[in-house]
Amino acid sequence: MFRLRVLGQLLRASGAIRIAAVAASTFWLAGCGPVAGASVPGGDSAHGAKLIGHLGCGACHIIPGISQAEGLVGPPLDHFGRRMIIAGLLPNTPENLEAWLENPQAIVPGNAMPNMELKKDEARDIATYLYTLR
Amino acid sequence: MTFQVERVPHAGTATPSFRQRLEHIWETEPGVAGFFSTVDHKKIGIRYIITAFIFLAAGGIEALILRLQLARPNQNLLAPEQYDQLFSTHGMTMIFLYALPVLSGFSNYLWPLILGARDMAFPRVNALSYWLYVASGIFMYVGFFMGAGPNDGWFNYVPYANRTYNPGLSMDFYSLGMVFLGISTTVGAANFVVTFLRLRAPGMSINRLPVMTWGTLTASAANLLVVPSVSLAFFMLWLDRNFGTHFFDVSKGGQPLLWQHLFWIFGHPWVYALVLPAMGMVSEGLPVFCRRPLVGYSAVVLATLATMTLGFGVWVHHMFATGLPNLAMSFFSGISLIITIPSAVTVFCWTATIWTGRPVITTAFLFFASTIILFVIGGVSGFMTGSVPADWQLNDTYFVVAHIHYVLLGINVFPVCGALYYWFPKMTGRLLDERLGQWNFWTMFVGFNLAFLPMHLTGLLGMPRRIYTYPAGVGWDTLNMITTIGAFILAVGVLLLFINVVTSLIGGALAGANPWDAPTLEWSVPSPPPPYNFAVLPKVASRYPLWESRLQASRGASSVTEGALLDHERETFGVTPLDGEPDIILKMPFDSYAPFVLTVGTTAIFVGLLLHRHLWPLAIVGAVIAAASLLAWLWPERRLGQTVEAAP
Amino acid sequence: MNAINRDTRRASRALAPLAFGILSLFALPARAAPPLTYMIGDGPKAYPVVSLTWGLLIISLIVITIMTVLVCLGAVHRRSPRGDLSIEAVPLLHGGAGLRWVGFGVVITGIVLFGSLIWTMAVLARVSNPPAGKSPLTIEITGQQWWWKARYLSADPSKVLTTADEFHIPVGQPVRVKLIGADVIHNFWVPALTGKMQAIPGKINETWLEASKPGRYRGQCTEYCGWQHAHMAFFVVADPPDVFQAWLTKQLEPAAPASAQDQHGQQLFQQHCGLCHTVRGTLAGGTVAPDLTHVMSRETLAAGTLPNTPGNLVGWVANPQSIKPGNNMPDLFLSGPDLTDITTYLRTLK
Amino acid sequence: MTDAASALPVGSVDRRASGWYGVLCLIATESALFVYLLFSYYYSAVQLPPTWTPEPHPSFAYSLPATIAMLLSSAAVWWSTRSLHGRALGAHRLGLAFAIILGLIFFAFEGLEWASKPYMLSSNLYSSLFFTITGFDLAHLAIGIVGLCAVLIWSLLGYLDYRRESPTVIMAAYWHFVTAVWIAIFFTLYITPYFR
Repeated sequence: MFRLRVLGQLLRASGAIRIAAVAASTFWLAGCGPVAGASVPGGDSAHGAKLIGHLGCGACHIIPGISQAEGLVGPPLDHFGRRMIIAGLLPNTPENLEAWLENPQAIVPGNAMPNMELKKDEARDIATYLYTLR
Repeated sequence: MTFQVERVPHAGTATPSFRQRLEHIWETEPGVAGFFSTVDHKKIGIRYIITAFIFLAAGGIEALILRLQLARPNQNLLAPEQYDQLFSTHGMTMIFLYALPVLSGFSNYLWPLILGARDMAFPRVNALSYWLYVASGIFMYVGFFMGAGPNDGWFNYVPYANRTYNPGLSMDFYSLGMVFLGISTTVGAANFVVTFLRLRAPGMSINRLPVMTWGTLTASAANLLVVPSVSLAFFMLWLDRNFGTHFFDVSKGGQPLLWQHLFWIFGHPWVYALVLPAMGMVSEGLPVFCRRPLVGYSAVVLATLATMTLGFGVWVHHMFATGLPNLAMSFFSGISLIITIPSAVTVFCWTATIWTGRPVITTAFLFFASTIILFVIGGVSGFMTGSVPADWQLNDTYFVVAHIHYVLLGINVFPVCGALYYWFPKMTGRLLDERLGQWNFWTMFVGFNLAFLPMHLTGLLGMPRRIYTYPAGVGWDTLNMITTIGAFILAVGVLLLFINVVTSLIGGALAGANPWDAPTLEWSVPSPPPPYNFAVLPKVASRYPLWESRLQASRGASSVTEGALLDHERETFGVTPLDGEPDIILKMPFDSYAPFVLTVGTTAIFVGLLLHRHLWPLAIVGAVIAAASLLAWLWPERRLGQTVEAAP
Repeated sequence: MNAINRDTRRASRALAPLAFGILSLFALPARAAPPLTYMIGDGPKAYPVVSLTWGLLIISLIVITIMTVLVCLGAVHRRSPRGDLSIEAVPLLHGGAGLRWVGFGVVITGIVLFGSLIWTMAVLARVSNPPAGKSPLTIEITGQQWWWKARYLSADPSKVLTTADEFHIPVGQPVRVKLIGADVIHNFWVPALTGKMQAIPGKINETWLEASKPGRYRGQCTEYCGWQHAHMAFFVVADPPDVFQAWLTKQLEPAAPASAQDQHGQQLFQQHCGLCHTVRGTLAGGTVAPDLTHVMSRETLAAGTLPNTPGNLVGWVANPQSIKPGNNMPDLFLSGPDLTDITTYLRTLK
Repeated sequence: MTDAASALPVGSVDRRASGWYGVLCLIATESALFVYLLFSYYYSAVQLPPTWTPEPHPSFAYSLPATIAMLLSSAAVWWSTRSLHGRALGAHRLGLAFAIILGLIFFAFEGLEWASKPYMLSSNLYSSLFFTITGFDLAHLAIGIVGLCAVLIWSLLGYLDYRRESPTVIMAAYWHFVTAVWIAIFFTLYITPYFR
């Protein structure tokens, strides 16, 4: 019934470290956004982050820096800027990424990622944010 | 020694050889044997306090983990089920395993000393109530460590507690554990009531009783009347879960609201039982540091009695949102507001004591005086929730969480800390360090208020109770972070207290019999007191036996050096309840294993009931052990004057 | 009575900006008014309660201030010059006018309490029932683990609407709410409009609410009800009467027939989801989960857990147990194409 | 002690024994328990339609003789206590024996009553309440019978006389309390349904 035993889990070393880590980060009030470094010209990574939150990408993906982005449906997007292939198909270039974001169903029909009906500049902003995840 | 049916008690003063003889009669066997058989109220009292503080630490750690989870919105430190078990266990621990037992510990230790007797009325019952308390506490914590701690809050509403929605052993551990603990509370309460009525120094009439004893008396009397309610409710819940009864099962006519009634009929008086003894300790300690008797002894005593009496009639204010008729709600709302008056009387008496006294600012004074402020804050938030329409909004938000913490920390933990600073020298012979004490107080005071004062606002901004996470951007983020920081500061304060206790035990200044120049009987005996408490039983002629010579108004002539020498085995006086005139020489029991064995039997019963599907014979074995030890316990003993003298 | 009513109303309205100012000062990160505060209210049921709560709060603050000052001042002003532990050196005192001041304090306390009690009773009497003369709309709301179902009752069976988690009401018309607890006890609470009322199994409780201006009011379950008690929010949307009527008419309609490319999605939906969810006009007729006939007209999913966006919709359908652990919707282990078809279909349910 | 040289009794004597005050506390808390049990019954009776009781007119076939046995046993205990005061040890022991036998007769009637019911503990709310309330009463009665037996044995062993009467007095108080509880239960379960 219980997925985790409360204190047993908490007492295990990993749990203790996790609590310590949260305790430490809890008191670190300053925001800790990813390092700025736009690899997509003209993109606004802050706006991209906001869009990611609004669209609910976090329901399927783990995305560092986005609140509640802990989804386990699609691949985690941490270190996205260093990943090699997107959608298991295309090299991870800004052009490919933007195309994918605008219409994933066109690139891999029937895949689980919905068309978000993004505009070009919106896709660019999101891509900009994702590339900050190094 | 031949046994006399009647005797004229000899009066006199204590000589060293007499003291030695008493010591021999009263002392507990050293070592393991003595550990399990002692009935000395002082040893039991200290055990109670230490055990309660261990539970306080456990509950505190649980609270800190909860506060980490809530420090920021949308955190995932705890899964929902973990959070639910932690907050429920935190509540259960603090309310049932810390708050009352710690007060019972102080009362256990202090009552005979402050009343001028050599032990409690039922020393073996005293031992029993302690062992049962420990056993039931361990029982419930075993559940917690098995991942089956309570998970429906301390109030445990049905139907969520029923098997349909709550499979597993969580609720079985909790419901049986509560019945188990209820036995301990009940026998302990009966012991206090009888001790209050009967075991006092000669001359301690009802109007000369130390004010502290009134708090524990009213709490104990209330417990006798309300604990059966919650025990019954939990027993019915256990039957519902395990034997298919339908007390709370809607499909067969059961009534979920019956649970709420039974629970709060108990629950609200219980809250008063958690604070009245602590208020009694403030009434006892604060005047000593103000260098004067308490202003309005009679008023405070009557207020205590009135609070408890009215306290039986306010339980429905926990149920304003259950769709009761307006007339009923108006009535309970009225009583909930009126109950403020006796509390106000007490608060004003304390404040007047400060203003008409000469306060000496010690750590104990700081804790006692801060209690007044914290009580006022906890009291007015209670006043707000007593008003039905306001309660419809305030109830089940963090406003009420803040309220209950102001009540339970403000009028339980803070007075208990004060009491520890005040009576620690009596218990150990050493003073707690004052410098560390001031640090301890200010850390706790600042941490506590930082944690819980903003929490009122969190509540006014609408944060509901018992949610394991909350969304960002609804106005609660900063306040929750402040509360978490405050909680950790408070924890540091409590840690300082523990450090002070340990270091002072080893190297604290020696206290002497009466380091505070206090007026009551416990300060007339050495620190720590000998096993027999009083070599000669003191004679009391006023409320403040040790201050008589210096209070102009007092015409008393108490005597602590000359009095009855009761030394045929263990003896003390029984007195008439009103006048305090001795009417019997009571034979006190010797050390006994019966309470411990009875507890072992009782524990076996409860474990057998818990595992009744697999291990029901264990309950039978436990019942046999319990019955046998009880019969052995009650078997009339010639040494205790319970049988006819065999030969003339 | 009406005059008093109007006065309170005016006072409450005057108080509102002040209250908003104070509250938002403390809730700095929140840009708008904190959505769940009850120190600002709207509607004839909320106004008297808001005033009462503020009144009691102010009395409380005054009492706290006076007593704190008294205690601190007393301790400092009267403190013994010898602050050390040699208490014996400080002479004992006796007597003094303490009791007279106690009596004085008790009398004032009594008067304040009596006043508060009268005020309480007056407010209680005023908010117990919807104002007479207006015909109320009746909604039957069922709390269950962990969402809210609403049935808009009507004498005409074809006008009975079932929906979930977002309830529209007409501005200026009282709404009677009948509360049902389907499994365990829940607590219905819309802080800005009405106080709490428990939804208890085996008992039907009634409360009412009325909004006097359009808005989206957040509500929340406040009785601890299990794992996802934290995620059991709902919204009351107050619309002008004509907008409300339009909404009601639209909601009563069955779902539009699925277009050719959505046929497969609809089929999958009926197959995987239809035993729990209803989409009127299709074979999906389950009643244990929210009615999804017009799901896209709602702004949130899963009882206020997620904003209703395409991403969240897909994420929720694909893996509800990681988003809201323990909730009654199972992970369905759908394939990518099936997931896409189902969610594409759902997005047509406007 | 106020320098009056009056002699005081030593040990457990009559109602000055601590045990007497102890049993009063026990009676207080156990009375409260039965108050809450009966409260649960009346609460359900008020909330539910009159049809909630399976039998609109509960039978007195076993309950009335049981009640009479209970009252007689209380009388026997009273006689036993009184005899001890009057130093009549024989009558004292006889009274205890009568009380024990009458208690067992009550037990037997209650057993028949339980066996005669067409429903079980888990049938419905009423049956749950019925068996729990009477079950609690029987448990108290069983403890009382064991207690009376203990007092009888102590008396036969020569431990008790008119000066050492505390165990008898204390046990008698408990027994009268159990009788009073039964009367309240009898009134609730058997009489009140006729008022509806």
